[in-house]
Amino acid sequence: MLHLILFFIFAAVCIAGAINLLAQSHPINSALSLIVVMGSLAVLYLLLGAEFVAAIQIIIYAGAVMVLFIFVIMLLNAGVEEHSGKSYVAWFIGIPSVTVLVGLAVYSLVLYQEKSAPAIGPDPLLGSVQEIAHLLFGKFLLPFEVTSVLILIAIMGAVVLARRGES
Amino acid sequence: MVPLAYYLGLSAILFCLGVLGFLIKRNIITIFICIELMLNAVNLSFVAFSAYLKNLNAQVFVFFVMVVAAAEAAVGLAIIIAVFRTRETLNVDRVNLLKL
Amino acid sequence: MLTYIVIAAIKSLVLIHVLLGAVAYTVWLERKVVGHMQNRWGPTRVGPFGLLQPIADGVKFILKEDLTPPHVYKPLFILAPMLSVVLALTSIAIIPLGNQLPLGRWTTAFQITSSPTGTGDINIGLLVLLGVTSIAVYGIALAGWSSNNKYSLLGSLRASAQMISYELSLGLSLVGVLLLAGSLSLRQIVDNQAGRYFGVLPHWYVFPQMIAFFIYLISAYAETNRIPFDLPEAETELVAGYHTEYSAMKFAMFFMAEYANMFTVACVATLLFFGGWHGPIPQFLPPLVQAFVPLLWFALKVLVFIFVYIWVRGTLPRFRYDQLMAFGWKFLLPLAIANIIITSLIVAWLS
Amino acid sequence: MNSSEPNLYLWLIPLLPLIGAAINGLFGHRFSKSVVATVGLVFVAAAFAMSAWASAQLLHLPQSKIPYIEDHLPWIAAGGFHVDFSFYLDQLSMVMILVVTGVGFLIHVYSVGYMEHEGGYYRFFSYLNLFMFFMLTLVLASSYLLMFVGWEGVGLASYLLIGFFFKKDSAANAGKKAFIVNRIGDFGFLIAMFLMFQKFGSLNFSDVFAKVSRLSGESSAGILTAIALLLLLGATGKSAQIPLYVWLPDAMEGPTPVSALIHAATMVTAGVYMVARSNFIFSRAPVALAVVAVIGCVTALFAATIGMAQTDIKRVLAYSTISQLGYMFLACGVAAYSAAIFHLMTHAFFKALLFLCAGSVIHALGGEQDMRNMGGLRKKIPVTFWTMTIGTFAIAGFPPLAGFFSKDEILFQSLVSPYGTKILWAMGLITAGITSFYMFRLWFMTFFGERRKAEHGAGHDDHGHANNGDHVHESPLIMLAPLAILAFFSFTGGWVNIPKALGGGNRFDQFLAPVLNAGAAATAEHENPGLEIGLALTSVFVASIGLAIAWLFYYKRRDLPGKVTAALNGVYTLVRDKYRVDELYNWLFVQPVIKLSRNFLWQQVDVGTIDAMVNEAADSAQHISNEARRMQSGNIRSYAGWVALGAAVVVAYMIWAGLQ
Repeated sequence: MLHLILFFIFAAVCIAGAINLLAQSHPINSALSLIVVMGSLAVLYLLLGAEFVAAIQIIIYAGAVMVLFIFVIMLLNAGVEEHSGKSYVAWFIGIPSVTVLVGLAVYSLVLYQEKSAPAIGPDPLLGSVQEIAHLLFGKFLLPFEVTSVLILIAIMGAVVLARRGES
Repeated sequence: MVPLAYYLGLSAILFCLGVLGFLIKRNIITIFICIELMLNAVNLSFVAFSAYLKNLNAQVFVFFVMVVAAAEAAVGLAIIIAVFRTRETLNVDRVNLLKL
Repeated sequence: MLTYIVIAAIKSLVLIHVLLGAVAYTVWLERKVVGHMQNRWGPTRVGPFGLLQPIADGVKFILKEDLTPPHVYKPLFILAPMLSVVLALTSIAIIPLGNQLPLGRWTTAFQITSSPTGTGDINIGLLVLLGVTSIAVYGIALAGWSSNNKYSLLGSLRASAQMISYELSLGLSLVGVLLLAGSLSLRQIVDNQAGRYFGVLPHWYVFPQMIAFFIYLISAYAETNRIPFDLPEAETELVAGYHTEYSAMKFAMFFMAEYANMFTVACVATLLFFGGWHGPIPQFLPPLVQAFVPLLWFALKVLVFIFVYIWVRGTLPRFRYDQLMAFGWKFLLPLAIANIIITSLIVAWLS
Repeated sequence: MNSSEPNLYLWLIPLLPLIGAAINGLFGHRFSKSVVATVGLVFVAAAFAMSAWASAQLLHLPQSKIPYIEDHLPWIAAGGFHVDFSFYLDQLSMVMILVVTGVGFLIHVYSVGYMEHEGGYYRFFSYLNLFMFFMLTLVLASSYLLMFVGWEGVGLASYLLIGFFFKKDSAANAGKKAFIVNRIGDFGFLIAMFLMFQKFGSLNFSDVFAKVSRLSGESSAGILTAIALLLLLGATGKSAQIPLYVWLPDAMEGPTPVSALIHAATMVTAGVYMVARSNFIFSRAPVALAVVAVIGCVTALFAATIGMAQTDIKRVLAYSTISQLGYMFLACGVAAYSAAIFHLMTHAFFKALLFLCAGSVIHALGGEQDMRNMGGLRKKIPVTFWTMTIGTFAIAGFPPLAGFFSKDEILFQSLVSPYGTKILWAMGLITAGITSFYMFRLWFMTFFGERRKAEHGAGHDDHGHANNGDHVHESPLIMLAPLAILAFFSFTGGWVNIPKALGGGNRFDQFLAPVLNAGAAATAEHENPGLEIGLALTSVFVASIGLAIAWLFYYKRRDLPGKVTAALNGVYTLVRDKYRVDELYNWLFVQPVIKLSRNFLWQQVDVGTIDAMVNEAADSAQHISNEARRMQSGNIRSYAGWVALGAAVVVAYMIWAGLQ
């Protein structure tokens, strides 16, 4: 019961944050809204028993990636978004498509709901840091190492791109 | 205890909000933020399924998604800075040519 | 369940007050100690030894006019100090201060986030701590940016970059301890430090992890923007850095946040390197009193760290900014990584 | 391959020159001339050594192991069609590889000196080595298809080398002409292969010959004749026989060593080799055999008459080559294959010698090729003179030189063979006389009398020295050594097959008999020494008449030729203009093809149909793109809209599919 209440509270915060993200015209507000969404998602992860993912969500996403966003916003001194011409495709194809997507998602979830499924929550047998470590450094060792290469490449790419020309 | 469908519904809503943001926002940074929102929505599905299937693989995938998101953010923001230097605007509607 | 919530609420209330009081008196302590180091008296006028000075300061902060300059981005200008102080205080929630406290039918721990039975701990305590620390950047970054002032912006950018940079070495320096302890739970780590090496030396991780400890100490100073790493508020260059435009209570909040962070950092050092609350405990006391003795040990160790903080402030000059960055990235980070590698090799070899 | 099996490493023989060609072709422009020459020579010498070693091994193999077949990689395997990279060595191909690598090596050596002052040195040696590779592939191939690869490859090398002085229009045109004329012959070869595959299901020599021997005579005569005639068409193309001989005289535009190697000694004999190789088929198709004999005989006589009236030293030799190849075809046509191969071998020696000597003369005169501007060179270039003399006497058929034995055997066979007739013999004999005449005409005009100056500069500028005419000098040693060696072989080469009638043993015939005896001409069984000696004396006599006439016309009475040609003006002009065959072909084939191509294929088919379709396609693509371009607006949000649409469609489909 407590889980359900907490879920609804943080789901509501999540959606409110996401809607605020869209509603705000200043990018920094959007970024902060996203941080709110991320924080609530971290709580939801905790509700699902994924403590490690929750902590990583905060440290990496909220603490590193979003800081980068905020930095860039500050650096470029991005002002309030200007209203330029409309994109007819975005309005008349994109938005109806998104509506359809939402409809389809709801429809399929309703279908799914009929086949009774168990509720889910934290599982004491799952989600300990050790187990994730075993997976990460055992079964997924190669992908893990590859991600480190990926990050190295991303760092170099970022440096090359953001550096001003030599001359 | 919460039914899986709730999580998935929340995930779908967040994802669609991200797509919607992509469609209606004009600031390139905000659009980028919307991409992050979509990634987060997907992560929520992963974690929910992980709990549902009692399988930790999905959480490892979340980890990878985060790594990719971090790399993408670094490179993407560097690109945004480079674009801003040449165009002096962040409005995607004004950045619609491949050459200056 | 309800009882648990009630007890947690009570504990939080008590702890916040204790912490805020401690913060206030750390300010007094700092002024006093630095004064004596510089051959001055420090505050002496308000109360005996100036002991009432913090209260006087508090009253002053509350009563001062809260000035909001024009052209600031108001929502964030207001949000930033609140964010700082809230995050600084949040960290204390997961820090275990001592053993169990027997309260008749219930047993609870000296820790806000202990399990209902009072024995367990959230098993990712340290990660939560790191997470909260990493978010603390926002307070400073937003404050500087929303002030709409060049000095503030530069100060906040410096502070943010500095915190992000040193957060890496800070986190990595802790990994050595984690490898030895084999747990992320702070309580578990502390319990692992009970006992003695060869019957003499306390079984503290500071001994096997000497390098990690120094990395941690240095990073912690940078993380809390203290001297010798207080460039964000370098008066000669940036006026007062990110809080140039702040006054009255908002300014006080940044101040409180800084000192609360000092406490957090000192607590973590105590827990991870100096055996937490472990110390000689006299066995003849009644159990209720005996339960508080570890708390005293803990407080004592933390106090020592605070003193070292102040001592360093009174001793060292300030770094140049590029030196600071080079030191963090080119020296501390590789050193921390090397420490992890060596430690893990030894751990793997021993097991 | 287990240890008891012999391994002759046949694959090395063609591969070595290919490596040389690759090295020189790819890196030669960075090397000095001496390095280029060394590379070119070393690989050919190695191929020669390998050939000699393999031949020696082959001689020790028991008869049951011959032909020795070396299988390497599978090449084509499509359904029932299998062709491998495999090599085939028997007595016939053994003779061929020895001739090819031996003469080839000597000509390489000669080229080192001859091409000294030319541009594109590395290119020349690369091409020469490439030619060696293809030629050796041709003769070592174990199937008609692999042989065809070599066949086409030597055509390519020939094209490249004829057009070696590609800045000269005539050289480039001659290259193209050789290539195109050969295409017609190749067309016949290809059709023959199709028929063979259709009939026998394989193109491997062993399979085809085995199946041919099992066929009953009457039922399959038709198809065998067809195959044989088509193969013959291919052979006439490569070996410059009527009607496809026209390319060879023009091929003299190439450097002289090329003429010697490709257009005299080796490549042009490929057709003879192919006919001899296919003797199983030809021997079962008497009609085709008769056609071969007639073509050979007519070509021999025809080319010899043209040769009489030519003044360009290399063209005389070119027509002589055609004529001698005609002899070989004549021998094949009377099923005396070993005589053909024998003549092939001796001809390789003396014709290479003659060409190289001609090259030496041209070299000495600084590029002069017109015999009317020569004369009196006997003292100035003695080595060339003496070697040339040996070559001339050899080709004219004087005993005991090589040409005597081989030509004599052909004439003998054309009379006594079951397929032979008196007419063939008579024409062969006349040709022998004419051959003797025009060769001695060349000899006298070049080396005797007084030096005649060119009236109009240095005629053909093939050998474009800066050397202007007067300074006649003997060639360097590196050019003379091959001359000497070839002269030696031209002298002695015939002794391997001295007929029984003259106290020999027909050893060469017997050596080749296992491969070529299917002809059933039973070459050795004729026990008619009297007839043979008589015929030999006749031909020597005829050759002597030719010599005498040449002496009279071009040494003793210099005014006679002019009078004779004046008297026979019409005929002489016709002969000098090579019977106007080129013009005939031009009018008969070339112009109609050009007209058809220009007026119909180009204007109608290409421009009117194909180009129009392509243009229409491009235009419509442009129109569609112009419309579709609007989607590519550069506006990210529009793209996102399309992506969203796509996602919606995919999700909808998946849900729909899940419900099914």
